[in-house]
Amino acid sequence: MNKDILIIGGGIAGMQASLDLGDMGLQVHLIEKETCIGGKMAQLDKTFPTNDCAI
Amino acid sequence: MCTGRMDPAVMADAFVHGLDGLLVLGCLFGECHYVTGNFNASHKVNMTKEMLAYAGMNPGRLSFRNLSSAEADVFVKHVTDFSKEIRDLGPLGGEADKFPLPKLKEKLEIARISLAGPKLRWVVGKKPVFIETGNKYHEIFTEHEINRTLSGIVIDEMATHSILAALQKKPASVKELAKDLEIPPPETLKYVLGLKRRGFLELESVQDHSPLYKYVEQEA
Amino acid sequence: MRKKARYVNEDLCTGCGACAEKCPTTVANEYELGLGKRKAIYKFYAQGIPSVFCIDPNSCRTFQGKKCGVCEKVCQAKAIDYKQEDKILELNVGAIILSTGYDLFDATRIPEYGYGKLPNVVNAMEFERLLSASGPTEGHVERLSDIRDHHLINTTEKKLKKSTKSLENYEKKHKMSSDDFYKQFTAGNISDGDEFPKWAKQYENVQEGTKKLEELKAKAEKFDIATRLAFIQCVGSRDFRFNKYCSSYCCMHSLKEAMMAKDHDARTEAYIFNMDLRTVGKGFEEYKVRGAEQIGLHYIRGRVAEITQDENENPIVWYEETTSQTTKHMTVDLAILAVACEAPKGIEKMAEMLGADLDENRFFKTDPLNPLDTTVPGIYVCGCAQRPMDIPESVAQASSAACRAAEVVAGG
Amino acid sequence: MEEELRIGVFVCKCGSNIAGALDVEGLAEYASTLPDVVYAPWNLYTCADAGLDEIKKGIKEHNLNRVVVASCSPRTHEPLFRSVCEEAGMNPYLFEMVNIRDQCSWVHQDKSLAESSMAKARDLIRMGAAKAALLKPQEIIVSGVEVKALVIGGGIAGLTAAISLGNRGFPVILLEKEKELGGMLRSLYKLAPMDADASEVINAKIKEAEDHPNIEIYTGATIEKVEGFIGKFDVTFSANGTSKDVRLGVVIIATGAGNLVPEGMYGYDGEKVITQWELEERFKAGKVDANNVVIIQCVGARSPERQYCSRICCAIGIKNAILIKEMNPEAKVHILYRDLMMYGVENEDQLRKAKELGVRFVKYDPKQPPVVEENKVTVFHQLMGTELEIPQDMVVLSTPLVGTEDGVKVGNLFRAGLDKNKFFLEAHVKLRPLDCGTDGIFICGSAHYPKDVRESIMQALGAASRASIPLSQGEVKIEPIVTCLVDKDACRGCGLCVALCPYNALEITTTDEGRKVNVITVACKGCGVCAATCYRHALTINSFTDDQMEAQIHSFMAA
Repeated sequence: MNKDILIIGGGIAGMQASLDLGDMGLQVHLIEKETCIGGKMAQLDKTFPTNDCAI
Repeated sequence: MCTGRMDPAVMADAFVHGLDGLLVLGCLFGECHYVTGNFNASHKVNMTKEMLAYAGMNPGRLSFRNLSSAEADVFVKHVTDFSKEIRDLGPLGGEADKFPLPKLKEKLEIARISLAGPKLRWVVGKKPVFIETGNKYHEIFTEHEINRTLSGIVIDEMATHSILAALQKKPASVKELAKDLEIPPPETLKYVLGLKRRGFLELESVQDHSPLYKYVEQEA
Repeated sequence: MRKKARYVNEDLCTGCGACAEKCPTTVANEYELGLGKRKAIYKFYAQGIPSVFCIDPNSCRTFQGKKCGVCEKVCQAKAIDYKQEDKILELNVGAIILSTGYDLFDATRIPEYGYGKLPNVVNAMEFERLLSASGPTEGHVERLSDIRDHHLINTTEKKLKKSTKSLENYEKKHKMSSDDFYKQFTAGNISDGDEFPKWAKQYENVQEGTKKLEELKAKAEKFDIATRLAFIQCVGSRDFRFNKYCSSYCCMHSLKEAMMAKDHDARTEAYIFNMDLRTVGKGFEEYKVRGAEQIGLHYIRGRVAEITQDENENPIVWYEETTSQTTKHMTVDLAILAVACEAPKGIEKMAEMLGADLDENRFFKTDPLNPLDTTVPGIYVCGCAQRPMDIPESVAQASSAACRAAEVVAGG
Repeated sequence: MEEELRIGVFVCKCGSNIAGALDVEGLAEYASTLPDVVYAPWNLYTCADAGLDEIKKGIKEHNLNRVVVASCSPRTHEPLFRSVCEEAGMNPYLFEMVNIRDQCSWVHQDKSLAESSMAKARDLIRMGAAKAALLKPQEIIVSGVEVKALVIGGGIAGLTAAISLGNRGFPVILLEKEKELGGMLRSLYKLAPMDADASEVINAKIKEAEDHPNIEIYTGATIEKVEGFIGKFDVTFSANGTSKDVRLGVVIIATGAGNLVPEGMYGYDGEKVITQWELEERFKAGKVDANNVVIIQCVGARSPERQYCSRICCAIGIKNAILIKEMNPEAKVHILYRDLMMYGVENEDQLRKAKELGVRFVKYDPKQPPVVEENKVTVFHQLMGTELEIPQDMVVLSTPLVGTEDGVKVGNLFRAGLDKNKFFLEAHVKLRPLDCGTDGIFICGSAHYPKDVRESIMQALGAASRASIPLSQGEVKIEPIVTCLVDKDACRGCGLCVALCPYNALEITTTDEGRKVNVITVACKGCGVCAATCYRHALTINSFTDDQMEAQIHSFMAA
């Protein structure tokens, strides 16, 4: 069986899933329709409830 | 690395080398990236500040402030404010400080040696432990009590190290030391006898019925 | 799988930005949701990864058959490649994780809120960009109508400069001041030569433009930071006409934006119109209480019925205050719509391709006891592709989906 | 013998990012005049292939043994430059980075101040070179990981996490303090929104875990002692009278939460005024026959003494209101609430269903709380502006989930932090919601914050995923920027550093030379508190020594 994993969407969820799987030593393909990964979170200025910077 | 790494002796060293102002910027309390590092840092900066002020430096030259990494505007504000404060104070050894330059640097060097010494480091290091979990006998101290103790040690250490530094240059009597270092003679005598007991000093000779003391080289 | 051409060689581009600095074509920026501008060669956002530029063939002059090639010339890394083509990649995988995210609810679907018609009604994401120090206003919360007018002043000034220049040319050529010429021309004293009507027209343009500019500038002098803010919750959520579900994160999002705005300018008065302020995460309720007690935000229970505007283009929010059961209205500088989180466009196509079922709300269907598993074995879902959720939940769920996928491909 | 210092300084133009505000060629020339600097070129992009090749070439041709790159942020580029130095045969920790972009050219773009920006850039470069001169080679620290996981808590979260790790082939030890597995779900009746029987759900999970070949289960267990760090936790626990020592690589905390008993609130007596949890038990026993039920939300929550919202109580209250209505459509059910926290998709559906079934909702103001009396509840209806008298023959109080003393105990043993509500703290609220501040420890379920079943399952799988990373790698790699004992003779074993270390990374051991500190490098995060505190100057931090910092300060003042 093929052990590669495909992740569709490079927002915060897609990136976290890829990082976890990559760290487990699995081959991950992450695809994103925009030119950069980051998704909606990259558009946020700060985040609740700690008012931390989003990027 | 964390603001908790700020070593009091290193901070003092910067001023000895002529720095006009030092701003330590740490995470917000309770949000330290290294859990409790910024609390340690603030204890150390406060103590260093007290020591350097006692040595004659304007305490406004050393400051500890907090912000989060997301607060660029706060960072700019702190840095702008602090540089203005330092500009207003002028260069080290000016009117804002108690002594002019060569003397102030000498005093600061003694402060640096005191800060590198075991006594102050031990008490300021123990401060969080004493405040939170208490000493061996589970006596918990208030911050006020610790600070009072620290202030006492600052005075003692400064005097002790001033005496040692003076005697390293040339032997002297208690009277001379008291005059040169502006410490009351009875206090000076107390420090000198204490240092003698611990083997840092020994009698050199007696002149006009006054004993002269000299510094004893310490083995590493 | 189609990998779209960037027309920039990823291995060579260093992300320096010299190309974008020189690119002559300016278009609206999607990242700033149209509030800002970008060039035809661009990076989605400054800290974007990969830190590589790409060319938008729909606006690039070279791709539109015009002469340009500026970026190719300035690029010292020789990364520009106009001939790059889309690539079809084929992948064979053991598991798939869907993290396709969400779209914002299109607020023009609620005409009574005036989004898209009234300039000072924005959605929460647009407001986020207004707040952002890296955004189009460098973090100054300005009314959109003011931004528009500033822009108008700039373009009018530019046009005026151009027209004045051509007037000068005419004056030089005919050795006559434009004022005199126009008087003569309208009096019918000068008529021959087809250049004169053009001159006259240009003169009229300048007169008109100058007047307009003065008006605009007088108006702009009164512009200030938008300090009266109305946050309208549940726009497209908890609404039977659109999405009956609750989008989960918008209450906190608005609270945060209100707090940030107040932080930027202490004069800010923020009113949050809500049905329930749902603050269910760790530290959220505390945040809400802090917002009211320390920051001074105003929470008003009531659904907004309509938004109109006054003669200064300030939005007027009409609402029923349910606690006092009266209809009230309030004039603000900006109205911010907390729009619903919706399944993205094209999700049906993807679901069909994968054979996975969607639920009635067009999110991927899951079983509450197996919350990561879609209806197809080996395909997992996380983040807002499953249902609306906030960032920590998305991150946690991403790890969970990773776990399910790993169980399949790397299980014992 | 000390080898001769040969420092190379590479100054980057970063296109126009740096060169736009600073005279990079001038900076490179300046760098070449600094002590021990033998080679100082500039690059258009030091991070591009051409620039990297130049570093490698420079190291070889000029015999460089220290490299300084003056460019952008070490956050993004230090690893790249380090690896290039390593490829060229140099120890990667003899590399130093100076940030003249973010810290200089970007923030000082004002052309009229160009000379002072240049002075600052020169200061930064000079300080970097001064530090580089004192750098010492370091080696990456690798520590083994015991491929075995510990899951603490046998509720739905703990069971799910254990099964998932077991499915991946990792051996798991599952500890439960009660005699039986199942946790809170054992006392629940039905689960919303899927209308599933809670016992069936949990029993299926219990069976799956019990039958799993990779899972060892101990009930009636208490943890007695914990030592060690990620990869090698040595845990002593007792279960049913016998004590056991085990070594584990990772730990998942799923200790759950407790129910608040609302003593003294709204006439709570456990008979006529009961909690939701007691109602669940009555459901299970088939003993609910009230006709006028009043449910009060936020009892003991969102109040000054317990400020947080317990997240799930609104959903529980409404679920139980629906159950009562379905069993007895004639029953009158009132829910007195403050805000209906029915977030998400299914919850909102449930709320609608409750309204359709005729459950009445009354919004009350916490300043005028409802008053429970014999056979009636009086409440001021905030939306209608009138006082209501609602007849009752049963009052159900929705109380929050609360952190437990058991959780605090486990937290203390593992040095995992808890917040003031006794819920476990995550390492980062947004980005690491499942990790504890201490490496190798993960959290899931209501131990972290009140959660419903679906959320607990989801988080448990996530924690299992995070925990499986060190297990599948088999080792943890650590940057050598850690505390090190530089002067063993100076150390008196006083233990002050041990008391202050937030990561349990220091311990006092008895050696032939007496009590001495021992650094557990795997656990050290390199904050440096110990080094700044040690009154004997026996400890320091690799790559941030007092000497190096003082050299930078002296070099700064030398201008």
